[in-house]
Amino acid sequence: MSTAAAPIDVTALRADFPILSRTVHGAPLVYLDSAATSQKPAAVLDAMDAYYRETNANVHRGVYELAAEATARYEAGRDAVARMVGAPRESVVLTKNASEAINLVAWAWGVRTLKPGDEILVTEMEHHSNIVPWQIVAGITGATVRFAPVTPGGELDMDAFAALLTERTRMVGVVHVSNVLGTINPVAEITRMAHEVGALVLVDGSQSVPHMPVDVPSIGCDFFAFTGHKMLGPTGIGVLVGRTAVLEAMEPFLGGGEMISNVTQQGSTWADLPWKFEAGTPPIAEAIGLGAAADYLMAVGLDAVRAHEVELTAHMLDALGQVEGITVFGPRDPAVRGGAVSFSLPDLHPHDIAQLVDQEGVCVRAGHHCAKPLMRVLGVGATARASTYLYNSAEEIDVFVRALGNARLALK
Amino acid sequence: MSTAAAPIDVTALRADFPILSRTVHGAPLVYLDSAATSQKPAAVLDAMDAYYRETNANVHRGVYELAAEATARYEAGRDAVARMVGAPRESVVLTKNASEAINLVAWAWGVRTLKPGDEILVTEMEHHSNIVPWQIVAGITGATVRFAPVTPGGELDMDAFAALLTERTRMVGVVHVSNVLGTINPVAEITRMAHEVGALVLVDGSQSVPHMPVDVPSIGCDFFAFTGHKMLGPTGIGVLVGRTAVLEAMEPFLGGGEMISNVTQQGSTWADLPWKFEAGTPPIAEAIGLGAAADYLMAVGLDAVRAHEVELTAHMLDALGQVEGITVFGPRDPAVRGGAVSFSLPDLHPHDIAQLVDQEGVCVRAGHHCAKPLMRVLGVGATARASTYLYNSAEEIDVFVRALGNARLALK
Amino acid sequence: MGGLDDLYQDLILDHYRRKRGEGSLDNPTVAVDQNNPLCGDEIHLELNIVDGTVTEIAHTGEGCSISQASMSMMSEALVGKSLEDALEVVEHFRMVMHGSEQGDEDRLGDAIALEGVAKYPVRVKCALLGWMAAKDAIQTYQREGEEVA
Amino acid sequence: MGGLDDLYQDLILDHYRRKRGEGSLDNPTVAVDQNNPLCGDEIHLELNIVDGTVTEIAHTGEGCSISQASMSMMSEALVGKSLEDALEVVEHFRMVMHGSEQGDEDRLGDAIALEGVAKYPVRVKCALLGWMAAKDAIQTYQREGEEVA
Ligand SMILES: Cc1ncc(COP(=O)(O)O)c(C=O)c1O
Ligand SMILES: Cc1ncc(COP(=O)(O)O)c(C=O)c1O
Repeated sequence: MSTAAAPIDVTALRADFPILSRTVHGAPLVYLDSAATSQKPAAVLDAMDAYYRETNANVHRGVYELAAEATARYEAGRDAVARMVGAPRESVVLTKNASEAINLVAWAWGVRTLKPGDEILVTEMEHHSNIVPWQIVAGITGATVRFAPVTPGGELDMDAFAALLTERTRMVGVVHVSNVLGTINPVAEITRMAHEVGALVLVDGSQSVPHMPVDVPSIGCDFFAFTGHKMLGPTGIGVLVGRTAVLEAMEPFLGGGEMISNVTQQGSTWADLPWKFEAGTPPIAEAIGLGAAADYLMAVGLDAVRAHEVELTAHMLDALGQVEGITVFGPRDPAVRGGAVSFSLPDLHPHDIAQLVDQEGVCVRAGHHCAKPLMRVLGVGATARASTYLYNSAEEIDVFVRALGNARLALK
Repeated sequence: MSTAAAPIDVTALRADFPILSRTVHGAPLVYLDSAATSQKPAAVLDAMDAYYRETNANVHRGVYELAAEATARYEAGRDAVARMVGAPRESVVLTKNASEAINLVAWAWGVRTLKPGDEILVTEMEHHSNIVPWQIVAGITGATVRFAPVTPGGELDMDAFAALLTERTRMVGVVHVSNVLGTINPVAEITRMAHEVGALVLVDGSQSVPHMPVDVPSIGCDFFAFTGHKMLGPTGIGVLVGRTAVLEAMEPFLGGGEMISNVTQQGSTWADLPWKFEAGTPPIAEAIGLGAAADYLMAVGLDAVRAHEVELTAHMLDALGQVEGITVFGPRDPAVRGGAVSFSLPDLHPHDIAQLVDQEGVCVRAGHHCAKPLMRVLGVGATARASTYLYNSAEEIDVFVRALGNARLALK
Repeated sequence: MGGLDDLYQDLILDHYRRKRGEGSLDNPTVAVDQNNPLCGDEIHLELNIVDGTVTEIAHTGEGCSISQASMSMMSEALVGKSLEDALEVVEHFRMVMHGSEQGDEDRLGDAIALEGVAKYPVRVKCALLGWMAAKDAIQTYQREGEEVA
Repeated sequence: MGGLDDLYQDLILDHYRRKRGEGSLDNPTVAVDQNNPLCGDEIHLELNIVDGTVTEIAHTGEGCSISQASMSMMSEALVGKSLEDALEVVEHFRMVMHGSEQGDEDRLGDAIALEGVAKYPVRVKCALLGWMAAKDAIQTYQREGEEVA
């Protein structure tokens, strides 16, 4: 990864994203919901389209030219992703989304390992995808899910976390960057602490990998999950990076084609990593699209992406801070947080905010953001959330904040 | 579905498939590997591309216009699939491929239900995807996997099947159409027999749904799985159709966003069908592509697709039958079988066949076709397989059989 | 507000600003909680039922303008109705929201103003929240009645 | 055969048609089975090892022209080598197949003819099958030797 990438030229870069020239209700699209899903550059769409039009075939087993080309493009997609997060290719397992990546660990490892008395420790700021799989597997095995609390400032309470981390803890699940609060968690330190008590660590990097340089091996965690559609890639693909030794020791999850070495009526043996965890026809076009997305992000430079985000987040926090009566959740320093900014107004429900600013072309999210336990901690049912990405400009934030003012007047 | 569809005009229809105009090693592409994956019409690629370029957003929760459009297109994809197989929309669960659909049942139902002494009965002609998940879950629960034998003619031995079906049988897994033999199994009768002993039935329709009219409710089975990429759709999507009452009674599989009703630290409740089984951001573009594929097939008419396949299969069996020393596997009557034709030659290994005919532009598969237990029954390590679809012509079969003759001479 | 006249009509905003039925009953015949899984809103609904008739309705909880206005309108529409009629009106409103029936003002009262919400599938959930709670409450009452009998 | 001259050279076809080392040993020092997960081919390999040197190699099993020819060439290349040298040659052959080393005829013998297979990733598995079996056999022998010691 380049360490001194050129700053992002938003105007030039926006031309790469076909959707950004569309209008909504007659107004230019102002897309501020990249924490839910990102838009896609033409390079990603073209890579997938070209695959289908030129060399579509099933991968890995075909002898003929078409199949060899398809396999090469598919595995090159994996290589690009591996390069982006600094992980060896055999540790990069392709799934259908981040949720499946986490469930893979919960089911394949958890169902076979957990016992009554064992604990899984997650945080109150987890996305449902890093809570519900553990609840389900705890329900099957008799293990218990515990929640490390969040401080009023929206950070993980590290003392409370340390107190909850015991010899009973078998797995720690922690989000790298919160999709609600923007909080960046100290995942390397958490990993160190968890390993001291012998627990494994799964980091949910769905909101970090798209937005900042991430070197998975240097975190030291056992599992690291993220998702394609939030990082300029297509839907239908996610990633689980595992420590090779941990993946080697694990029994497989989904069974089927591709993941076997031999199958007999008496039993089966497994393929090498990473294919051991990839059953059935994989998301071929999606891996190719994700590879193109990773290449695009590396070409722009993840440092530049992050620097742009810090700038936009500073502007967002400033502009929203001036709205009367607003509550903004999460850390206030843009340098230590991600770009998802949640807020609430005393007199305007998030649904109405989202509906009304949409009339001026602005897309923001309203709801619990798949983090209901966190909503309860924050004392709200729902929040509105604006989130930026490399293609957003400060002017768009101004359009949004103006629309927010208009919305408020409309329902006064 | 139309019952008297017009016969397929292959020349006209081929223009819908961009890849079919490419050459391989200087020869026109002759794609005879649709049992592995099908080619895609432009209508499918355009539907996905348009989604990304016009209205990409995450589905189900967004209030803004873009998200509403995305949700409508996504759910319309489900509706088209539901229409194609005659199933109510709430019974149509979207997965990442057929393998995941089968694993969903094996894990979500099997891990919670099976006990030592319980049996899962599959057939010797199953694809690994309908064997390995059961072996894995049997390994976890102590249940046993049994295999119903295949006759020398390549059909399911129904007497032996009946004898293996006992009060201990909790689940029957059976392939609708074999991807190796082409055999069409009597799945309605099998379901009736299985239900008599109180077993559930999972039908693997990966090779039937793309190729013939299939009305899932009239089979009566509890689960029916198939896969998008073999029916003109994209990679990254599959389908599990379940009987509504059975799905209602089941606990969920993957946990995460989308599939919940409420999440608290103490526990969670589930969304309505079908979303209860769809965790995380779904394969949105893929569902839209699959919907376009289903619409395309319904417009051509599944009866016409089937009639064309019977014609091509008759020609294939005739032409291959004249090759000296050849062994053709599976039923000989094209009217009672699917279009995948496996064969072997005494003097030419399948790998060499596939490699050599590829030089003349012909794509056929060589290997165990993810059916190693069946290979053992057939007494071979691997076979070559040619499989057709609605875009193939009789002339292409002739090109292939000529190329096969040349291959034989080359390695003489 | 441009094209949102359907959603933010005066009558709807009036119910949103001055909610009918907001509050609690002393000793309700039946009470239920309902949550909107799409946004996290949670409401609490209480009914008094006397001789097979809904005599009083009260509600508390959070929600957007549509869900709050709809709940207010529902409170007016169902009070005084027999359980059977109330369930029938709920079903009619559900059909209207799904675009399968034309709204009947005689049965819906002010809630007829919500007819345009059908064009906004996400907001349909909001509009239905209170009505589904009412259905749940009545059916809970009927089931428990049967259990006692 | 057009562009396939790399795969189907005369020398390769000669080994395919007249396999060196085909058959079984009476009382082999070590024997292993290996299967090619991509096509289902299964082979059986037997080695005699005397004083740390591979003295005899025999094999049976099915396979395509490449895997059979490669096994035949391997049998010639490894006979007479010390275990260490044999493992080193196997590793060199593997590197050649992955395109990371240039083939060395002194070490590979006729197997140098397989160099062009590197351009066909799927067939690389075929070419490697016998060599990986040989590595497995030698390492199995070394491990069991250690266990005895
Ligand atoms: C009969 C059969 N079942 C299951 C599958 C698995 O489908 P997928 O690889 O899309 O999961 C296939 C195709 O490979 C098949 O032919
Ligand atoms: C922090 C976090 N984790 C997990 C997910 C789940 O990702 P997906 O829906 O792609 O599985 C998301 C996004 O929704 C997220 O923001």
